[in-house]
Amino acid sequence: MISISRKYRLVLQLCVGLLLIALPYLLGNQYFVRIATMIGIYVVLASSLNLIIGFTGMYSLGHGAFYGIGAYASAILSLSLHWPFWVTMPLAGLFTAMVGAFLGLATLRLRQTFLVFGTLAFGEIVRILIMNWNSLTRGPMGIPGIPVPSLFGFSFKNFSNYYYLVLVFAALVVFLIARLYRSRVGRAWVAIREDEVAASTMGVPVFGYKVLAFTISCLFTGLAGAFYGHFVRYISADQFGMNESFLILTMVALGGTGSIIGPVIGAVILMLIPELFRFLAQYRSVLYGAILILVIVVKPEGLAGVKGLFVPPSGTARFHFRKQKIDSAAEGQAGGGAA
Amino acid sequence: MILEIRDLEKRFGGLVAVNKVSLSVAEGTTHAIIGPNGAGKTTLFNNISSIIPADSGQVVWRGERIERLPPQKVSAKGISRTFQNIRLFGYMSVFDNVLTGTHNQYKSFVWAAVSHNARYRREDKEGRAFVMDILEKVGLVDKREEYARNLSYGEQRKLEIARALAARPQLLLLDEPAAGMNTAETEEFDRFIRELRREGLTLLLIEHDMKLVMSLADKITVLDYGSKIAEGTAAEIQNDERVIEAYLGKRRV
Amino acid sequence: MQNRMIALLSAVLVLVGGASLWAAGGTDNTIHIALTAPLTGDYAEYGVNFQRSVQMGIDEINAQGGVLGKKYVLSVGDSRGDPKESVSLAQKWTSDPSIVAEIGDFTSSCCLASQPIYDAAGMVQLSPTASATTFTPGSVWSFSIVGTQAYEQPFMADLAFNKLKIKRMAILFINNDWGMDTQKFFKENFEKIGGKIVAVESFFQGEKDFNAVLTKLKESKPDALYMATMYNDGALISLQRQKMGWDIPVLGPSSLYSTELTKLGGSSVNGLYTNVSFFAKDTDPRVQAYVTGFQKRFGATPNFHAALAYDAIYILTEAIRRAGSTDKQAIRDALAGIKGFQGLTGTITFTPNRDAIKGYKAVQVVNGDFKLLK
Amino acid sequence: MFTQQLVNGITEGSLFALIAISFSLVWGLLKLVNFAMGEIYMFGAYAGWIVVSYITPNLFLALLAGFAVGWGLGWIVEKVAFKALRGVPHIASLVCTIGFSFLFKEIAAAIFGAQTKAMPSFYSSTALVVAGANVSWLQIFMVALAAAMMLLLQLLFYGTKIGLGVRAVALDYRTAGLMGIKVDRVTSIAFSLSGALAAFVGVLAAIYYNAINPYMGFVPGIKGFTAAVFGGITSIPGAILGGYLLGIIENMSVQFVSSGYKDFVSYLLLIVFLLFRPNGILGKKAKL
Repeated sequence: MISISRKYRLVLQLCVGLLLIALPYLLGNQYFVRIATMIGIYVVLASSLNLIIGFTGMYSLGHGAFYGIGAYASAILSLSLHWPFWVTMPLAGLFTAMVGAFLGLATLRLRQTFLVFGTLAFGEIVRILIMNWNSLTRGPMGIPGIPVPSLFGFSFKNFSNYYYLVLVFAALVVFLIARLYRSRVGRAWVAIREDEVAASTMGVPVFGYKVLAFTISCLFTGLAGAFYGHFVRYISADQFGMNESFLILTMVALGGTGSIIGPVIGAVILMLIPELFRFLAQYRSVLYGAILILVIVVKPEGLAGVKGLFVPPSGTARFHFRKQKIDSAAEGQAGGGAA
Repeated sequence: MILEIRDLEKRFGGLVAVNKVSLSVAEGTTHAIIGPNGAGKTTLFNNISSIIPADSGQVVWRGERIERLPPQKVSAKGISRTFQNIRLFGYMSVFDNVLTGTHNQYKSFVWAAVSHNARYRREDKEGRAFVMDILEKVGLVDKREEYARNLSYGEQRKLEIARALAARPQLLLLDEPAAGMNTAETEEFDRFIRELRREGLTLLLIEHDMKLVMSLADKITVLDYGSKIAEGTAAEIQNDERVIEAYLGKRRV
Repeated sequence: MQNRMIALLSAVLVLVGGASLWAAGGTDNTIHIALTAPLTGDYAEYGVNFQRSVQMGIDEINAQGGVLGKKYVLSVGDSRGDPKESVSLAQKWTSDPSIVAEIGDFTSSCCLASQPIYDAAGMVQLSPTASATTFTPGSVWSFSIVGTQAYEQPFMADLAFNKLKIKRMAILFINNDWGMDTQKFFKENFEKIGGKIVAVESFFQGEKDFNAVLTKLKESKPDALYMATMYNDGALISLQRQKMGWDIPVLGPSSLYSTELTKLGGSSVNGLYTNVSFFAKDTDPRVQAYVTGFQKRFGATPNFHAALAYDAIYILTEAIRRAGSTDKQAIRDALAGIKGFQGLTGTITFTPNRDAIKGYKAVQVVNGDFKLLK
Repeated sequence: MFTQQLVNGITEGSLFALIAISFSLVWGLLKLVNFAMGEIYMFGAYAGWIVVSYITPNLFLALLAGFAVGWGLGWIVEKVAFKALRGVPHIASLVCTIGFSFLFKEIAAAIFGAQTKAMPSFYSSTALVVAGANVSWLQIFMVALAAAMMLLLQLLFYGTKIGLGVRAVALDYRTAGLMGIKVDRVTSIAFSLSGALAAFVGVLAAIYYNAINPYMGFVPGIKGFTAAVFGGITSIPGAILGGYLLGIIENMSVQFVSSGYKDFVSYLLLIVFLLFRPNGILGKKAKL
């Protein structure tokens, strides 16, 4: 990595921080503040998916569902038990993490490529459950009137206030993920991504750390869901479908896998494109698809990703399904080689 | 005995890769395993480190059976290894590769990592200093910020050993560490191994370079078609009929 | 690498900030209104009709000199049928000081999602089609002119039980907010007057194969089938029902009323009963003017949803005229006070909850054509 | 009723099975998923629709047109999402196909309009009645066609040079290249073939359901993919079996569980299968 001098980086971070704090005043317009708030939520979603894809080298096509579980859990708790947001939000996160852990325990022993299908099917199952479980989720009717959080009488109803709430949340999550990434835990994850067998002989319990990554990712995703639900105040199953999973995945890929700043950039760009090109009306979606393809073809590693990541030096990454006999046997034993 | 292997057997389908092999490694010695290609040497290593568990037989570490432990537990006992076809963490810096090797020695977990509490700071400082020591020993200090995949072949071999050493092993399994090295590099490697031995490290080594083996090994085990065909000192092995046969083919009588 | 990215990011943000500066404005002789509709995605065909009708109405009004001497300017936003997009648009409209009122969105979930925004900003949210019973009571700024299922379904239940003498009914509904409401109210009312619901099955948006549900419904031996679906799904269901050789009377709500139903369904929809509050064959000259105008301009016959959007722009115009100003509060109050407005979809009077009670006329498909039932 | 549901399931299953083969082909060669498959299916349906409503009401010509369009689209996706991206992370190719899925959908909506369009039916009269279940000529035709397609593919793979190439590449990309097989050409052909197959099914489905619209591809895309995983995505017979099983399970779960939970049942079964038979019912190692 090209390293920037510490001092320079600090100045930069300070500038960006100030800019983000001053943003509602700079933008003035509530519409832009709202977009900025949504970007904050998607920064969390993309960063936590990156924890799975970018750091640990696994796949998840079910993150839209985890997002939905968090949103629904918090909404249902606060509407039926009238608990405040500050209780329901962490509970929603914990619940999502629990579901994630269970799914992880069940599926993470599978070969990685099958994780794609497993998580995809799981996402659909969650959506169908939400649609059919009328007594709990109101099914297709969705849940309206989710209360706006307040703190000691200070209400977050105002968008600028909510923006700051989400800003703190997103900054905290990115900060935590960055700290994890640079710690013993993060190194174990990256080691698993790079070579599971070598990681295990270096003392890393591969399966445990995979489940851990999955659980932490789901925790943040569930929290983001709670923040989202109390922000828009109406949630319905169609907001958390497969397209949502794809959107989050796209943010990670476009921004750059395996870096801290990549998913942040991906979230910002993919949230801004649809807004910037609104004037194109129905042709906007055509453009969206075209831009997506173009960016990926020009910069396959993502805008801020590590070039060539996931590709062994030989450059025949995706075709290395049969190495030496012993090798593949070893991979099979240790729970799968690189996807 | 630091490590004892008793009647270890591993089959892949019809192929018997390891056929009831027994051997014992004395503490502080350098033990070499030689044999023609496909003799089951690497499989034996995989069995010991539990990457591929053996079908039957025992692996005994200081009197304790470890053949059913998962690889990370084996590693935690003090057995570290390298791989024949180098398996580094390519997109990790050299420094982080070695630091990952220290995984078992520290306890910092999620909370410590995010809070940077006293334990984290102590472990982090300690670990980094230790890694610098190792990198100095193998001569990769200047390359510590590079991605492992960008190193030369010889450097990657060194890095792999450095990573294995970071786990503070009592027994180091080296799988063809000198493969692909030129004469000068091999000599340097020879010195390096001797130094490790002086520090009291027990070594189990697979190697094709006979000169190296004969110069380093206290004891040599010869495998052929998965079976142990000979064992002894360098001098004994050099004169063993069956070894010569295995390497050169059956002599006409 | 990282610093370049951060620089890029801040540049983009500054750009967005700058963009907000020119977004303000609006001169004195124009009235800006906004339309939110799904122009792409699953509901695109309804959204496109919204856009056509509203644009048509605006062009007509502007050609006649506009309202209060000012001409309309329409901003159109594509919500893709996605509540998130709809909310984002709501924010866009309410943040624009020149926009005085909004028409849209198509689905109830989109309307419900954006409701808090309009409520907080104080802007009329006039949905032509949102029929969820929870929608309009949610905010004094929310209006709907379609008439909720709470009013329409008793009519259909009465038609089925009393006029057509159907005792045992099977229901097939689309599993979304609208379909759920529709089947619920039909079931309640049909059972209340003595009918029996023998089976209820559903399907998800986007499904094309109804053979399995139809087979199951057939097994319950109903006298008739009630399809709480949109016309395109309704046509598909009818086709597959016909192929199965299941000959049975079919009924459904006004969403089935479209010339597309007969175009897609062919002979399989013959005999189907539904109701209309807008009828393209109506002899009313205003209806005829609209239908021919629409056909000439877009090459298609407007359906119920299109006509509702057309009514929406006219009823909004009426409110602005009565309010005598473009003040948002004044427009809302005037709109809430409208009684007996003569729209293409019938007489519209807002209830205290700001939804509309419509007059319903039963129709039947006879030889590929909708005929009013006597 | 059971037999009727079985007939329904088998008919729907033939559609699933054919799409599943498309996924299987791409997976076998590249270990990748083409998420634009559903949209290629949709374009195939439109191609068939243009033929029967503007050129000549000939079913076979419509199927041929669909096949050709699918071949072309498959070729384009392969060139952009896979060939241009060779040697880069999987996820890039995956996201690229998601981009194509968006693009195709919206282009179709822009060209043809979002309105659902009618497709004339062929051979819809009842052919025979089995134990109270109606079977139409079209249903028989579909199952027969699916069977013929599968047979043809088996012949292609095991009887021709190009088939040998495909199998070799699926087995070991590098070695196949070393053995003189034109890997790029083989991949391109297999990919185009998978697109052609999906579009072909699109025409069949359009005729069976008598309707098309730009968003019709999403559900069959996901179902075909599920079927492929179900039966063993690495094997074509597996994909076929998976398709039919999925069709039958879905129809039976409508009958015996609830229409709201039919997808739930199939996805749950999929997960259970993945846990206990990660390679699907028939899937073993990379075998085509």
